[in-house]
Amino acid sequence: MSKAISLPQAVEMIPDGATLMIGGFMGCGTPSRVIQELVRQGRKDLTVIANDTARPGVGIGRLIDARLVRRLVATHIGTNPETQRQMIAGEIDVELCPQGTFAERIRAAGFGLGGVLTPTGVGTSVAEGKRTVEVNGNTFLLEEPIKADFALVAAHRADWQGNLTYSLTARNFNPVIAMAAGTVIAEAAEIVPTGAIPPDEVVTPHVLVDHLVEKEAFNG
Amino acid sequence: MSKAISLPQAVEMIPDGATLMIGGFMGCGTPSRVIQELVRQGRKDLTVIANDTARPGVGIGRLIDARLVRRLVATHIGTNPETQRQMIAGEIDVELCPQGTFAERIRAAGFGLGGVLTPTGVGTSVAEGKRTVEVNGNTFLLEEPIKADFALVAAHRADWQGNLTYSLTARNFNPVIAMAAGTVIAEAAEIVPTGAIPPDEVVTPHVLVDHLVEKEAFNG
Amino acid sequence: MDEKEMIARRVALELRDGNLVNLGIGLPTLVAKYLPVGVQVSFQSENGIIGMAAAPEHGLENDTLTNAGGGFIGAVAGAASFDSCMSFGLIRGGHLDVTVLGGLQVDETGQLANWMVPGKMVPGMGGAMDLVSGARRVIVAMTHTAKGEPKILKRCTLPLTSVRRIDLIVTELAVIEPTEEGLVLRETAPGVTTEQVIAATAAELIVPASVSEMPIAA
Amino acid sequence: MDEKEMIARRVALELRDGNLVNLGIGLPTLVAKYLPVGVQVSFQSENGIIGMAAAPEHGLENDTLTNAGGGFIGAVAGAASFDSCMSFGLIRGGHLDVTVLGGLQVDETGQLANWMVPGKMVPGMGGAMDLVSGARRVIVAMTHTAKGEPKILKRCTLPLTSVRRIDLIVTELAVIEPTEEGLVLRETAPGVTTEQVIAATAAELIVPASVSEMPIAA
Repeated sequence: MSKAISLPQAVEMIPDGATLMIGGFMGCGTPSRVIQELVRQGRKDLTVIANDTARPGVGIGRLIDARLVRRLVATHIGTNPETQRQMIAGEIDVELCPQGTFAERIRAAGFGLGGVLTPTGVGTSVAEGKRTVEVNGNTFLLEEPIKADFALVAAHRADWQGNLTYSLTARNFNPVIAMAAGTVIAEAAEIVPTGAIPPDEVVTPHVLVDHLVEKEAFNG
Repeated sequence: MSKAISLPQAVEMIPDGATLMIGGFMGCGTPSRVIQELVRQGRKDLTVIANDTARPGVGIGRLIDARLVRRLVATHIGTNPETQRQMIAGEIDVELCPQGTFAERIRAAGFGLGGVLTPTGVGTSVAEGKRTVEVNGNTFLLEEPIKADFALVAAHRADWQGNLTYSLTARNFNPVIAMAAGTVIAEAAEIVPTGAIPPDEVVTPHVLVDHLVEKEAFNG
Repeated sequence: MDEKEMIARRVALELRDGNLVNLGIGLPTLVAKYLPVGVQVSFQSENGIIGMAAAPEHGLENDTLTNAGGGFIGAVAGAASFDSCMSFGLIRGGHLDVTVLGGLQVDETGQLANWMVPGKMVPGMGGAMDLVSGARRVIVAMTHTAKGEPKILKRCTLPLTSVRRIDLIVTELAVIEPTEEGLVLRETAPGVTTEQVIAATAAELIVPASVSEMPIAA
Repeated sequence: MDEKEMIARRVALELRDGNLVNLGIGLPTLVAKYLPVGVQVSFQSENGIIGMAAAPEHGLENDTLTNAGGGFIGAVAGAASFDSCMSFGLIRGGHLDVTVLGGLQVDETGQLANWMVPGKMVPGMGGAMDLVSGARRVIVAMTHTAKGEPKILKRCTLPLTSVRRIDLIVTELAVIEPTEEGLVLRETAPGVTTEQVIAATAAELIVPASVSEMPIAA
């Protein structure tokens, strides 16, 4: 019961105009092979939901460089001048969201919750147009769930069935986006036989993963 | 920088009338040494926030047997006839909460969120007296955060600093209660040198743990 | 074959290859024994594992590997363990394909009551409310009557588990599908007539032109 | 000693043994170099680690061990890594003892603006809004003026990072504590007079009878 498919096959499933959640933080923990293949196949008008767009030439920055992104939901774009240029030129719509709120909004979608009640952003420009809710005398912003058609996940180890582990700070948003998308495509540094990952080390259970990107063959 | 203290010392910190979150599910993952010491020291009028009270003589059932619990917030007490007897006799106040809501209410307290918007319980007796919130045409119950004075956590491995790992289904509520209490006391099957647990395997970071219960010595 | 085994064998046919399945304590647990050949499913136990398997032989039990009833279980290769927030995130978030639960009452609108009898049995709802609200498909596996009294009613008299309409009722007499229009009789057990089912049911049943005989897993 | 080093050395004295600390990119990062002897703190990087350490020598970097700026870091023995939900749960939930951040403006009510200059610089708030809302103690480490213009104002003109009152402002001229009553001048840098601080500040300062000289970590 292997979920592995080839890289081109995996990316062919993603149509133009799709909404993608992409893991990673400044390129660390971003599925770079899938990104490159999206660029190669020229998938366009994408909505990208990701923490940042890294830098030109790095991680999600490559999708920006190739002008494949129409809309972006992110927490920080200050490290990528090309994203800022496209935003100012009106070529890309950008919604900025506080990072903790961003993580919880994705989680709310994936965990079946109606939204997030957070103190972050209350009284700031982030609160404009949003409802607030009082609980025990404190005010919280109601932030709505975000989901996607696809989650593009970068893992450290996968087993054939799709159980995933992550390495150090490359974990970041990968586990939570794997909960919040219709189809989850995972790229792993290593694919091992089912059973080789101890149950306590699995971070993303295989039932969440639809497709694993085959490794490049170097030997064997 | 060891956080280890003796079992009696750890339990002496807990006053009569304290609110305790206790890990475990039917006794699996419950800190049994701390429970026994609470019974030995006769700490009374406790509020216990825990999934269940297991069975008489098992896990949290021992606190019930010893009549140390005044108030209980739980999801299920059907396996402990003594809890039901005390409830019917008016000796213990019981608040019952759906299990997923229970977990998220604790998480909300520990994660600084104002509450939980859940579909679970809408239109049932659980919704009585609670606010509902509409989001995108769906109705959610607003469930409030729960926190405690102490969290009593059972871990598999701890390092001297207090990083914790858990084993299989003994994980359950332990990680989340460690986020939601003023003081966290952890009991581990094994205490290892700091650095012996790989960063990716740590489930509860040491900064959350205030005290580790020393092991019983068998050799050395 | 007793009633419970028959119900479990019928429910087993509802599981599809690759499904994530949660089986309630009691009758529903039996379903795992009758999975059709070629159908591989993963069993979740809501106390924190996917990949639950039958208990090991005596002496090999692990204190930290138990089901939601506190009994010892095993784990398959590729099992994954997690905390309670994640476990219920899987359930509430629509990642659980099927839950099979017992029932005290189901009514014409397909609403289920299965967690308390006021003044008599107040065990708490445990995970039942989340399972019924969140699973993609909710199957109620129960005997058709209790001490001769119908359990399928016009309106539940016991407190509801959820206002969500459940997807299928499987009893030793029939398979009934709650729909927008009402309860539709889909199958009758071998040797059981439509009239017998109607007689044992206190709710109105919609009886289509063709009602099949209930297939039973080998 | 340049301005930034001086600010970092003063901020370092605010950290207590056992604190969990998050240092913003830029000036705040310098603070780690000046921790007083005997004070052990843990550094969190909000991209998912507690136990961040200085980058290893060239050639030993790990692609999966980076800080919030994307730069390579190291990890101490006993480090712990986690996902972004947990990282911000630690921040928002009050488990982070201290955050040290840069500032564009702070006003008389102690409110901070540090994430955007409309029409000019729209980088996004990243983790700043959560850090300022959630940390137990928020220290703003910044130069007292920018191109000669005061950054401590009656009212912030830039969009706020949070409505929460921050706890301490440390500049190369002074240490100022925002309180319910207003901004209290606590310390002046060696060789700097109260009058000089007041002249460089556009907000009203409350000057107590005794204002100490700013101590600087070794």
